[in-house]
Amino acid sequence: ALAPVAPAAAADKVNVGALRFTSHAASFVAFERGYFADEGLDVEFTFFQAAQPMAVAIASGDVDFGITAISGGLINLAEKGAIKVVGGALQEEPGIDGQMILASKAAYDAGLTSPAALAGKSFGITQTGSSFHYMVHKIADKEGIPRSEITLRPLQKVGAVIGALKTGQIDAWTIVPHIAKAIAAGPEIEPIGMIADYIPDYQVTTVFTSTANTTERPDLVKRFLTAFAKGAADFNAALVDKTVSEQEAEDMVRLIHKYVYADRPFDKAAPSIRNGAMRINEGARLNLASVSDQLEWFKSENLVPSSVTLEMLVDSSFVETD
Amino acid sequence: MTLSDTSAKASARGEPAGADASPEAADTRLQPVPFRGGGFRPVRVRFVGPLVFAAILVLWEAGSQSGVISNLVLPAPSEAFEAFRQLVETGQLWRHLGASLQRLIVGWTLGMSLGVAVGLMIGLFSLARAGLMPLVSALFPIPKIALLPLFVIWFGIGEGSKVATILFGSFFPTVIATSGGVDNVDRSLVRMGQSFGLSWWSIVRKIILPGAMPAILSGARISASIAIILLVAAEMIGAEYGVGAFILMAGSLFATDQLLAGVAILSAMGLIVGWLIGRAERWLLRWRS
Amino acid sequence: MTLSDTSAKASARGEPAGADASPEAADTRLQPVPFRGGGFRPVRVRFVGPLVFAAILVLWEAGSQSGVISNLVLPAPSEAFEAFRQLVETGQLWRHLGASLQRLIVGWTLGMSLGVAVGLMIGLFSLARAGLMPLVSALFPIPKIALLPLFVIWFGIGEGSKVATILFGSFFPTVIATSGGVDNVDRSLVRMGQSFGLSWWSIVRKIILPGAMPAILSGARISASIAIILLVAAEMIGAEYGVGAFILMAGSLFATDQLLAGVAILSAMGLIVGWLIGRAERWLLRWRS
Amino acid sequence: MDLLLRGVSHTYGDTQVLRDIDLAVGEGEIVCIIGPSGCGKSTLLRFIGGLERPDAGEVLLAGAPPAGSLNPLTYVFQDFALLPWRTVEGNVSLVLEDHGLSAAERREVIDDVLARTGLSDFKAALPRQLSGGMKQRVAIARALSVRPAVMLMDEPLSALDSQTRELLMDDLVGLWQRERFTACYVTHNLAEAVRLGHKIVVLSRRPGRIREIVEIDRDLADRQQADAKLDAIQRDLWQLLRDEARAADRELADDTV
Amino acid sequence: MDLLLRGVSHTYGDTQVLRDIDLAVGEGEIVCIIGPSGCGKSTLLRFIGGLERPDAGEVLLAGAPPAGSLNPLTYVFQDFALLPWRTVEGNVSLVLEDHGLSAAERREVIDDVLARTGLSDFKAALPRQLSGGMKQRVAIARALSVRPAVMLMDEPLSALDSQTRELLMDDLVGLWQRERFTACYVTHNLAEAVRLGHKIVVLSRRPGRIREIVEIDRDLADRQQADAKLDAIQRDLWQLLRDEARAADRELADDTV
Ligand SMILES: Nc1ncnc2c1ncn2[C@@H]1O[C@H](COP(=O)(O)OP(=O)(O)OP(=O)(O)O)[C@@H](O)[C@H]1O
Ligand SMILES: Nc1ncnc2c1ncn2[C@@H]1O[C@H](COP(=O)(O)OP(=O)(O)OP(=O)(O)O)[C@@H](O)[C@H]1O
Ligand SMILES: [Mg+2]
Ligand SMILES: [Mg+2]
Repeated sequence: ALAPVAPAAAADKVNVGALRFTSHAASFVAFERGYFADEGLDVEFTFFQAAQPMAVAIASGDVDFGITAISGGLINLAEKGAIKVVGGALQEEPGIDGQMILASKAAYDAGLTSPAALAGKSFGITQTGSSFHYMVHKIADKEGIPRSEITLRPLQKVGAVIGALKTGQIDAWTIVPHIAKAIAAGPEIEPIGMIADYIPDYQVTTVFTSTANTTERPDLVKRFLTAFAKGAADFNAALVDKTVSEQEAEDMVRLIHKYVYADRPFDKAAPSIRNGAMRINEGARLNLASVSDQLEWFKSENLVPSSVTLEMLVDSSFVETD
Repeated sequence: MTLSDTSAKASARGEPAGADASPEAADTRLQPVPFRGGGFRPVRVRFVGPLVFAAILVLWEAGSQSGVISNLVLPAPSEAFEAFRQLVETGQLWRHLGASLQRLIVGWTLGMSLGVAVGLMIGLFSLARAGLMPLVSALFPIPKIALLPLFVIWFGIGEGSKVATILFGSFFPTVIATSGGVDNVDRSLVRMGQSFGLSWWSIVRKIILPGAMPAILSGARISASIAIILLVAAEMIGAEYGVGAFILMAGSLFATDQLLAGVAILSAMGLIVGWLIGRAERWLLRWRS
Repeated sequence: MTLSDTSAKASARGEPAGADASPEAADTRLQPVPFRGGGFRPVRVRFVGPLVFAAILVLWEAGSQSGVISNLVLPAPSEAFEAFRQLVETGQLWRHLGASLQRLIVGWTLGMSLGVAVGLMIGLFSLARAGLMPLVSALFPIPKIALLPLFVIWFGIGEGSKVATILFGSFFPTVIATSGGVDNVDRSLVRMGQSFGLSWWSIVRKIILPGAMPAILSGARISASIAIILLVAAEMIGAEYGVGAFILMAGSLFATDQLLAGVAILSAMGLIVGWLIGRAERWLLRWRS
Repeated sequence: MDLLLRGVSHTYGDTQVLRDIDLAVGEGEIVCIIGPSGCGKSTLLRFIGGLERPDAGEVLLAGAPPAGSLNPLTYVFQDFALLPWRTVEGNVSLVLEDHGLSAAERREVIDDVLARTGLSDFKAALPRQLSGGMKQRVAIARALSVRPAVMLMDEPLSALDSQTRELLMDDLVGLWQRERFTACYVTHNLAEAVRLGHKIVVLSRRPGRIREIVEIDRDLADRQQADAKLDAIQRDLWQLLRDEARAADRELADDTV
Repeated sequence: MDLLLRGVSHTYGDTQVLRDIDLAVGEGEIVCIIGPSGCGKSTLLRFIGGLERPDAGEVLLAGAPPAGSLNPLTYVFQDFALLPWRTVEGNVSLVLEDHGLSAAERREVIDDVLARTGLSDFKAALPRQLSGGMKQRVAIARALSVRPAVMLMDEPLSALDSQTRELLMDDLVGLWQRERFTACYVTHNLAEAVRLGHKIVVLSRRPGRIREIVEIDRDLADRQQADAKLDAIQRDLWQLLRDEARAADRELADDTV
């Protein structure tokens, strides 16, 4: 959209779906720093309020690329042949602040001081088949608690879960670090563990696109991922590995602030942005093992048809996988 | 074009009628009086409703089968029916329905009763109107889903918040419909009641309320539909069972066949409620021509 | 002419009227006729509406300040106002408002127009009633949020799906209110129109429509509020700006101050629309006593 | 235009309202219909006007309406049937609007009929601001404005004081002399009937049958003065009705015992 | 109960309707009010009944209502004011329900008044199924059922045929002889006025003022037969009203030129 004079060949128009979260920062960086333009991509963002409509918009061809957690909806859309995961984005990594497990003060005082005590407790999730649902079951599996002994409370919205947790109507929840740190600072909520301890190398979010794009315009996908990876690298360096100067980090935060928490003053928004920084995979590499584990879990819970295969979900020809 | 300048025509006719005055003789020119009345009074036409539904379903199924309607856009009715059948077979249907119906009935009944009461107050008292009507205008447009986080805190994640959601949803339209109906009651009937020394309460019960009944029943149609709509919003909050929860789950999994089956259940509820209110209208408003 | 002759006559009639029948003498016992009329006709009371709002805000603020209302449960109005001020200062308010108002006006106008048209058809034609009314009963209760995924596919993620959401939301209540209003029009007036050879269309425009106007305006109040509510649902889909999008964002971050500021904007919209419809009612229904 | 009723009968629910009505109304003839309350006079008028259809029998019409007539068969309704949302002027205007008259022509007609019914001052009043008699006059003005060929008048002067009634009757007679309209005129006032009717149809109590048809030869213009013959007719009618009412009364009394 | 009106005046918007009405109605007296259409008779009745308040002047009441009266000041409305959603029986029942009568007592009263107005067969009919005259009789029946001490009747017999009217007038006279109620009786029928009134109040055209009050000494029971004196009074009233109407007509004509 920026190119004042069209380059030799007109740039490919690409519509990228995004949520105004720090986890989408790689795209913003790639856009602001011209990496997309370098790849001959004329990127336009479409912002969504939730991940699910974004997935549908990609299936319907309104949007070309999106980034979201692997959810039941995503897999079902893939099963219908509409979309494909083509790369990785956010990943849990030991040593970097990842998603935290939280307990309400009341439950904490009553003994829920570690995830091992989750049996018989209630756990907040947004929706059935969301990543929260997956995480709590993985915790249960690891702690040897039968999955059915943790009561799941679908509350649709992150905000609603926070409210329920603060007032002690649910006992526990997991959430990304910047939100977790912010609310755990208050008196109503206590942190009791880290997801990284239960799901190592958890591939939290992935880059996905329509199946049509992978088959008809593989080159476009490739170029997008290249630019995206450059943006991710800059982001990781500035806010995750902190290998750059403080000034550069500050610049990065300012860049992201254009998209995230834009309606708050910068000094209020900056800590949230910094807290929210989790590693975005180098080169958009995809942890297939984690994806496969998630897929198996969805099948085991009958949330997706058992006929779905990893090949239906992932097109691994674009990035490195492990 | 005044009425007085017709003398020309009058004199042209001159003699009154002559042989024409004997209608028997002029039988050949006799025509029945053109019928101008009738109409403007819908009669019940049977079978059209079901036929329309059947036609839509058949077209839709045909479209899906032939691929005109992509499966991504809209699953075939047969798929939705299959999903519904599974729901019946696993016995889940009754759990979902039971949970939802209970919330619906409690919430809607409370919302309607409060709504009619407040609507009457607004219609009857100047002070209530001045104080409450702006409040209704201001509170009605607040989206229940936006307030979910606060509802969770205020009413908890049990049945309270669910019933409250439906209650609020059916309360406001009922208030508006009722107060509008009260405003529309013929005041000369009220004066009659007063002239016979009827008590205030008698006037309200026997003159105002029946006079506003058409509007209240219209409002009930609207508020019942809204209550059903709000099942989904209500069951967003920590509901394990319920048609709304089922739809939400299907939506989040993008299981469109289940989604459609759930939506069809809501539609069926709407049809039944609509039919019941139609019966109530025919009974309560049988005094209308 | 005094009543003294009455007493004479009364006694002549053989009734012991005595001094009582002479009111001049019995002036002490004269009382004004008890006034039984009046009432049942709300008058406008100024300042009460604003006062109620002011009182609520003051109480709420006081409750928040004193800690009676925990900040968790409900942020203080001052906090919400602070959030609102920021919205104004950053200039975001106008972008949000502009985007939402446009969707609202287009969607609601279309929904109302179509709704009145279909409502008239249902009220006037038996076939339309038999075919469409069950369809309305069945489609109205379908929650727009449940269909969002399908809306995305049908109408895209641009303005289409947003306007469509609002359109559908305001269409159905309007249909029900209008058809109810048409049913309630005095049929003897219609017969009068027919007896004067008025065309069908004239009867509809000049007798049915004004007669149904009170119900249509009630319906407009309801549908406008629903349209505002649906801003949030509509702006779930790929909306960057808009009051609904702002609220969703605030809700998902549990930023209750912003949430409340956004909700207050919706309330203000509702107040303005309610006020406008009130004016329209006073103008269009000035023929009512 | 001539009217011919042949064997008109009608039943509402269980109550037979009219039985075997045969009646011919010649062009330019005013037929007054009298009969006890609830005997079916208004119902009969609705059949003649084509607003309802009788269960049995037929209502026939002969002759073409005169050129200037906007609405050949025109009603004055017993309950006035004014639109509450239109002013006096608007209520009259309503029936003129479908006929392609210019606004000026309409205004002229309206002014004329309102002046004739003494309502010029109340042009802009709404029905709820009118007295009963004024509403009735609006209904008459509205009917006059469309220059009817056949007037169907259902107790058109019942709510008026005797003087206003007198004036309007004179007006009607004058109009008839100019335009020779046909009319069916339902009334409870025998003086009105003998003043206006060429024929007076006496209906029996419900179910309404024709008891008698009294013809009055005298020209309408000559009926102004006190007239022994008319008085005699009026007395005869009175007697006829009284007998009818007595019978009804007896029957009722029997019923309720 | 006595009624006393002192200097009652009223203005609706720009039109003055009543001016300086002073009137005394003694206990057990029937006052007939006549006057041109729109002169303010119904308005005056509303003031007397306490349904509206005049701009100026006062309406006073003396004496206690008799023990048996359920609603001392009772109306018969010009436009009937029946509840469309109640049957004939229900409409009468409505005004009895607030008085703690047993269902059987109520039924008895209802049966009585419906029989007296010849409506026993139509107990279960809804207002829309009634003829104009029948509606008016329901309104009368309803008023009778509460045993009023003061009856305010606004053209109560206008929609009735002469025979039914005769019967109901006889009934009213009979009732008056038994119960000696006070009444204000608005009518356009001079025969009715001289038949029923102890006093006849003639109002001028709008703004209504009292033109004349004619007293008739003859006992109500003795007015059955043709009576030269009553006829003379009726003719005088007629003349009075005609002059009034002429003046009004002239004024109107001036207005509209
Ligand atoms: N609510 C009102 N608002 C304005 N004007 C009114 C209202 N009610 C009555 N009027 C006017 O007051 C005058 C008297 O009306 P009222 O009904 O008392 O007449 P009336 O003597 O009963 O006439 P009629 O014999 O025709 O019934 C009329 O000119 C009428 O237009
Ligand atoms: N819509 C209806 N449904 C049922 N019965 C009706 C209906 N209309 C009229 N009737 C009955 O038909 C009979 C005749 O009614 P109609 O109005 O023709 O009487 P009418 O001769 O005009 O009496 P009035 O002089 O009192 O106006 C009445 O008994 C009435 O109850
Ligand atoms: Mg009649
Ligand atoms: Mg009057």
